[in-house]
Amino acid sequence: GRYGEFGGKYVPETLMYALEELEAAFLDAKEDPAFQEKLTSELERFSGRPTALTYAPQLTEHYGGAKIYLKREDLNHTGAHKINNALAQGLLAMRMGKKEIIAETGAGQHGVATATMAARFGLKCKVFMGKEDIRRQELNVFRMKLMGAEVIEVTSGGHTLKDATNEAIRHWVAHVEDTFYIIGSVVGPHPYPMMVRDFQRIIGDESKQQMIEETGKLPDEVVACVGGGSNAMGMFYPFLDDDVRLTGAEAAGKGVETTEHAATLFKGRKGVLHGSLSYLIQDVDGNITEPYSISAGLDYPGIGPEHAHLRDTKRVQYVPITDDEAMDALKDLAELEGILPAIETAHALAYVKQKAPEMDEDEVLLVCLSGRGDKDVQTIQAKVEGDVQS
Amino acid sequence: GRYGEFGGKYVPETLMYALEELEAAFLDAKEDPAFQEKLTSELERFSGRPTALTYAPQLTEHYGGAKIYLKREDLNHTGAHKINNALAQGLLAMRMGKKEIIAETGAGQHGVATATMAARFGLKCKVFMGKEDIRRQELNVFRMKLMGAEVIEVTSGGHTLKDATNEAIRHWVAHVEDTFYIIGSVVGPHPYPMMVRDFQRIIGDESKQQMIEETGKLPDEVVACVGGGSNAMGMFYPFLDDDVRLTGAEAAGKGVETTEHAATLFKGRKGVLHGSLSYLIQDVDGNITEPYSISAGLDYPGIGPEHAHLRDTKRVQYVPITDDEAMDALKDLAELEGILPAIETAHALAYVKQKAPEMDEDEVLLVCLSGRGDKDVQTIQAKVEGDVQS
Amino acid sequence: MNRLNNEAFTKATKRFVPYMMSSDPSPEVSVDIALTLQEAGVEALEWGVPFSDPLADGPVIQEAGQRALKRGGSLTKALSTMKDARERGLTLPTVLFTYVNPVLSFGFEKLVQEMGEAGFDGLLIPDLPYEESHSYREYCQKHDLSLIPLVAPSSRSRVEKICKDADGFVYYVTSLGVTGTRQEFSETLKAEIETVKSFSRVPVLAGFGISTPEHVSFFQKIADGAIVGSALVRKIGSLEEDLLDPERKHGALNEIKGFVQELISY
Amino acid sequence: MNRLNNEAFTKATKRFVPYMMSSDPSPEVSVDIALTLQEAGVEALEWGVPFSDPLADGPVIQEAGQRALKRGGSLTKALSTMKDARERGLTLPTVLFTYVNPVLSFGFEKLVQEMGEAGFDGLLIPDLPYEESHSYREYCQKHDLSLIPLVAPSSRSRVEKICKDADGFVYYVTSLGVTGTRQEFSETLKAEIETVKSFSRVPVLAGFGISTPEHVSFFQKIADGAIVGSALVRKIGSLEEDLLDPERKHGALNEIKGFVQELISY
Repeated sequence: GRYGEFGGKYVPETLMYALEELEAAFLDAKEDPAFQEKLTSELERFSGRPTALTYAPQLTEHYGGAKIYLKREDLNHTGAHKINNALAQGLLAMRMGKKEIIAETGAGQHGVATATMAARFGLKCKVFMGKEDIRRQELNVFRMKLMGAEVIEVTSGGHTLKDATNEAIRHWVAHVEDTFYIIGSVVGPHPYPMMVRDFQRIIGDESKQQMIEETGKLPDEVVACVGGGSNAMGMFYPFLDDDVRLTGAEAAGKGVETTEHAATLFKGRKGVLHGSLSYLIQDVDGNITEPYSISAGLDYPGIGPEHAHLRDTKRVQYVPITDDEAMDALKDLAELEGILPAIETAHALAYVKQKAPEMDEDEVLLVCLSGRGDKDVQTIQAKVEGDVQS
Repeated sequence: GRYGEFGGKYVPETLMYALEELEAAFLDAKEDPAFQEKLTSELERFSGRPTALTYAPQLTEHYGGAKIYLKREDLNHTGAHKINNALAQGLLAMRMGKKEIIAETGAGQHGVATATMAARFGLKCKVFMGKEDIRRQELNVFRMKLMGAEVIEVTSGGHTLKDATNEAIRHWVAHVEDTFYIIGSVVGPHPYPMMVRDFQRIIGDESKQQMIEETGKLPDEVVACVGGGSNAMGMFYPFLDDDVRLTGAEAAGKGVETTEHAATLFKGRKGVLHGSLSYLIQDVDGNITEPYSISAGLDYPGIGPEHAHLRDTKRVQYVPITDDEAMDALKDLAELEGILPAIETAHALAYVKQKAPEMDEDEVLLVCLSGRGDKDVQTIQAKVEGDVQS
Repeated sequence: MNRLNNEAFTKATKRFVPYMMSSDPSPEVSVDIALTLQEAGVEALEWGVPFSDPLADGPVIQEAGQRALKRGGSLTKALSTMKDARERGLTLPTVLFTYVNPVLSFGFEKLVQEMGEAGFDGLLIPDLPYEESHSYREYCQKHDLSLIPLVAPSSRSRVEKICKDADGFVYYVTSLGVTGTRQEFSETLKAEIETVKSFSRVPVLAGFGISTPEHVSFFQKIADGAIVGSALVRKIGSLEEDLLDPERKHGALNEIKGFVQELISY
Repeated sequence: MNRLNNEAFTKATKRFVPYMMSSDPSPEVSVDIALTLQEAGVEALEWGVPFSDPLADGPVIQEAGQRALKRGGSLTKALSTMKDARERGLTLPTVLFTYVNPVLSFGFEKLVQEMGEAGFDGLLIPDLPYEESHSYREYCQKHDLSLIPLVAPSSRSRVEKICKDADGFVYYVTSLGVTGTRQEFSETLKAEIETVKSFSRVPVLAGFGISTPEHVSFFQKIADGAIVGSALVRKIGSLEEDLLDPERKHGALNEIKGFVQELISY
């Protein structure tokens, strides 16, 4: 359960047996061809995998350097990589005989993916969501309810994702016998970071195969955005032993020199949040502070422990990307390739915008296009029009 | 250019040469392996085809009859089947050396698909849209603009789709030499209905192959919603010579006994609109009347001429489905399978809800899940909450 | 033999044919206007039918159609008002200008019969191109009605076959685009019109975008006549209130007469 | 030898251990409350550290933490106020109750040293389970500090190993869930606590959800004592204004004293 010094299981004793049980069930399922077959079937027949690999000729020409390829997780059912993990954990929950699913959500994407899975498999589903996020993401709340999920308003703390996660954990503590807690990223106590990574590595596995089919070789560099870090971990993991540069883009918000950012690795200190040891944005007393990013999905004060380890061992480089840099890259992709990426994803694209021109034309940059931007149109519009006004 | 008595080319002489040129270019491209290869590549690598075939076990059990399969056009890039046609016509435009693309749009889906294609291929794009629709679909307008399209406000007539189509045709008349008009459905003058059908038949072709792989046989009945009718035509066409029942669901709005509907085949009379002879909703003097449907994509007073022919020859049955029936079926699919369909698509699902229980458990119903419902969440919410209030 | 095939029209040295919308600003007054145009000295008249979706027309004529629809205008009304005009002394060759859908809705054979009764000479359906027109043309010929074809610069190789079957006159679309007024005409226009004339046994009249006396004169020289639509329809629209006021109607009609005489003054 | 291992605690026949939040409603007054609890006759004290994300606690204690944070509460402050309390005569065994992140932020070795200086006897970190606690426990033992473990009904096969290494006391979580008050307890509780006691060399105290004199009496019988947190913290919260008013503070402290004496009156 450790990645170097990071990870672990920092949870109340009440949950420890459940985590042991979960780990055993996961390892058992992983080796079970019937489970894998069912999962593969749902990923292919329900979510539409394998997702496409798209060459971006106009973006490549515009940036003038490395050839840019996009791994299209945005084409998944519900519009992002989140469903890979939700379907897998849902099947695991059924295998363990759990009847009720709980999840936390910030912007609502993991909540929607979980509610989708629960509807598909006929499971009861409760989604914990901060009061403030419920207000900001009214339509996602309605989508979850349409799919039969119960959305539970969280009014503790700052009424956002961190608090929703605390409440979900509390609910799990109180109902640990029959409840399965679906964590949406490579965070939380062991075995979650490992399990979510394994359920997301299909992104990297497919990408490797597709890159070789398309170009005859592995890419020179692979880029992904990092909040909790599940799309990046899923993309990077199969490349860890290859001679491929790996880069994670984290949210620098209004700039790492300000207090309004979510640049956990750039500005955080080691600490424990939501069950594992990693880097955290915290104050001098060890209280967790509210992060900021224009992207609701990167607006998290922690990061998956394996990323912390990959940073410290220098296997992966992590770069901070501001709101403005992300928005510029988002507009480039929309205008030049007809793909509207999620603002989260745009952080990875902003790094590409910096990096591609420095690379040779025969080099290849692969980006994890983790999600589509439909959910963000209002935010983008407010930002674009706000910029015009100011 | 005729389907029985329907179809034809009822356009000003100014456009006739362009239509002849277009037909020749289309027939030539159709036989050109290089064109087909490029199109296939874009469909697969950009839009994510083939789309999945999903078995709906819970919906099947709930309705208690035929096994229900869903052809997942909602998993396409931009969320509906519209992109199949937009990409194909875009490649044809480039092949013909046209530099500017025009399109009309009502709810904005065809506009978004066309703007997407134009961005991807680096073409200039103008989208004509009624003033009223621009107001109602503000976010889709913004999406088109983000992708670099120019959205032209139409203030003639009722300020909606029909008027936007008139304006697009007028613009085409004035700029016929260098402009390619992309029609979004199997309507308009010949060769459009034929061409759009051929570009959408991939839905039915893939479905046939997938059904045989999954079930070893063809489905007993195939269902699709019909506005202009492109998803239905694309789905039905490859099945026309097979022993398979085909059913199109058209929008009955508030009921065919009211004046607020878009049930063109059920209530319309033969006539010419936008260049072809088909059924039309019109008044006693032959003026076209504004149709009504909760679904913006079915809210069209005409229908593709080939559908008119298939109706009159009884090869396809067409059934009217009300707003309320569609909304009920939409909720069923969301709750039981975790798929939020477009309200257009929900009309097909409402027929399934009626029909499946009358069929045997060893029979199979295949539905064209033409688009996803993300775009409709606000409409659905208003409807659900309106119903609660009333 | 309809009036378009009479020598008064076929042998005319100059031809000026105005387009107006029937029932605009009202059924009665549109008849007054038709008679006024005759007084002004025009050679023939296009009698427009209001339609919800006039996609070959620009905004000026579309708005006139909207006004006419509100006043009860329709294909039926266009027939009955022409009958009134004939009774009140209209002797000009007249062409019914309508889209195909109102025709289908009315019934084509019934329309041809009633057009004969109303005293029409020709029929122009802008969205009924050559390929769709064969049976319509035959039926019109049988009933001594000229089905007027359109030819456009973009017609290219299509000009010959269209002109070969033409009757009454050929409507030559001077520039691409819908009806409306514009400043410039294509430079190759003269040669193009020559070509059309070379294929046609009947007069070739130029229309679309003709709005000034200079335009009219120019086209009367290089073609067999000029058709003016939007410029006149806009004038009528601007006089709507006066035309509907019994006190001021006479003055307004005189203004229209003057406007047309100015157009053909060169 | 710390006070939890003194006979006064190890040989007590009944044990009542209240939890309170340091710095709630203010650093100074929380010391007054600690002294008041001593007067009321409790056997030991849990001294809570306010933290932004107390995920093992219910809303009552989370809100107390928010109040304490606003008053300048922190781990540093929890140490200095305990030093004050000792200087003002607090002799009870005391346990610092804090989450792991403030500990890591402060530095664990530094914390153990300063806890010794402040007069603490034990340390309870609810999100530091057995598997993560080995090196922490060894270091505590070396510095005569008891690292208090939790055991829960869901611990199952884990009970034995946890109890084997326990020091000070075992905190038995009476029901699943976070801290807070509730009406019902699991029926199998007695047997479960017997099992835990059979593995433990140190007292087994029951906590979570104990809020009435009847509860306290029940757990003092079937376990080695009872811990009350939320019920007391809620009482303190309800008296916030009085406690912060020098005129009314004495009365409020007396009310707290009476509340605790009532709890242990059975």
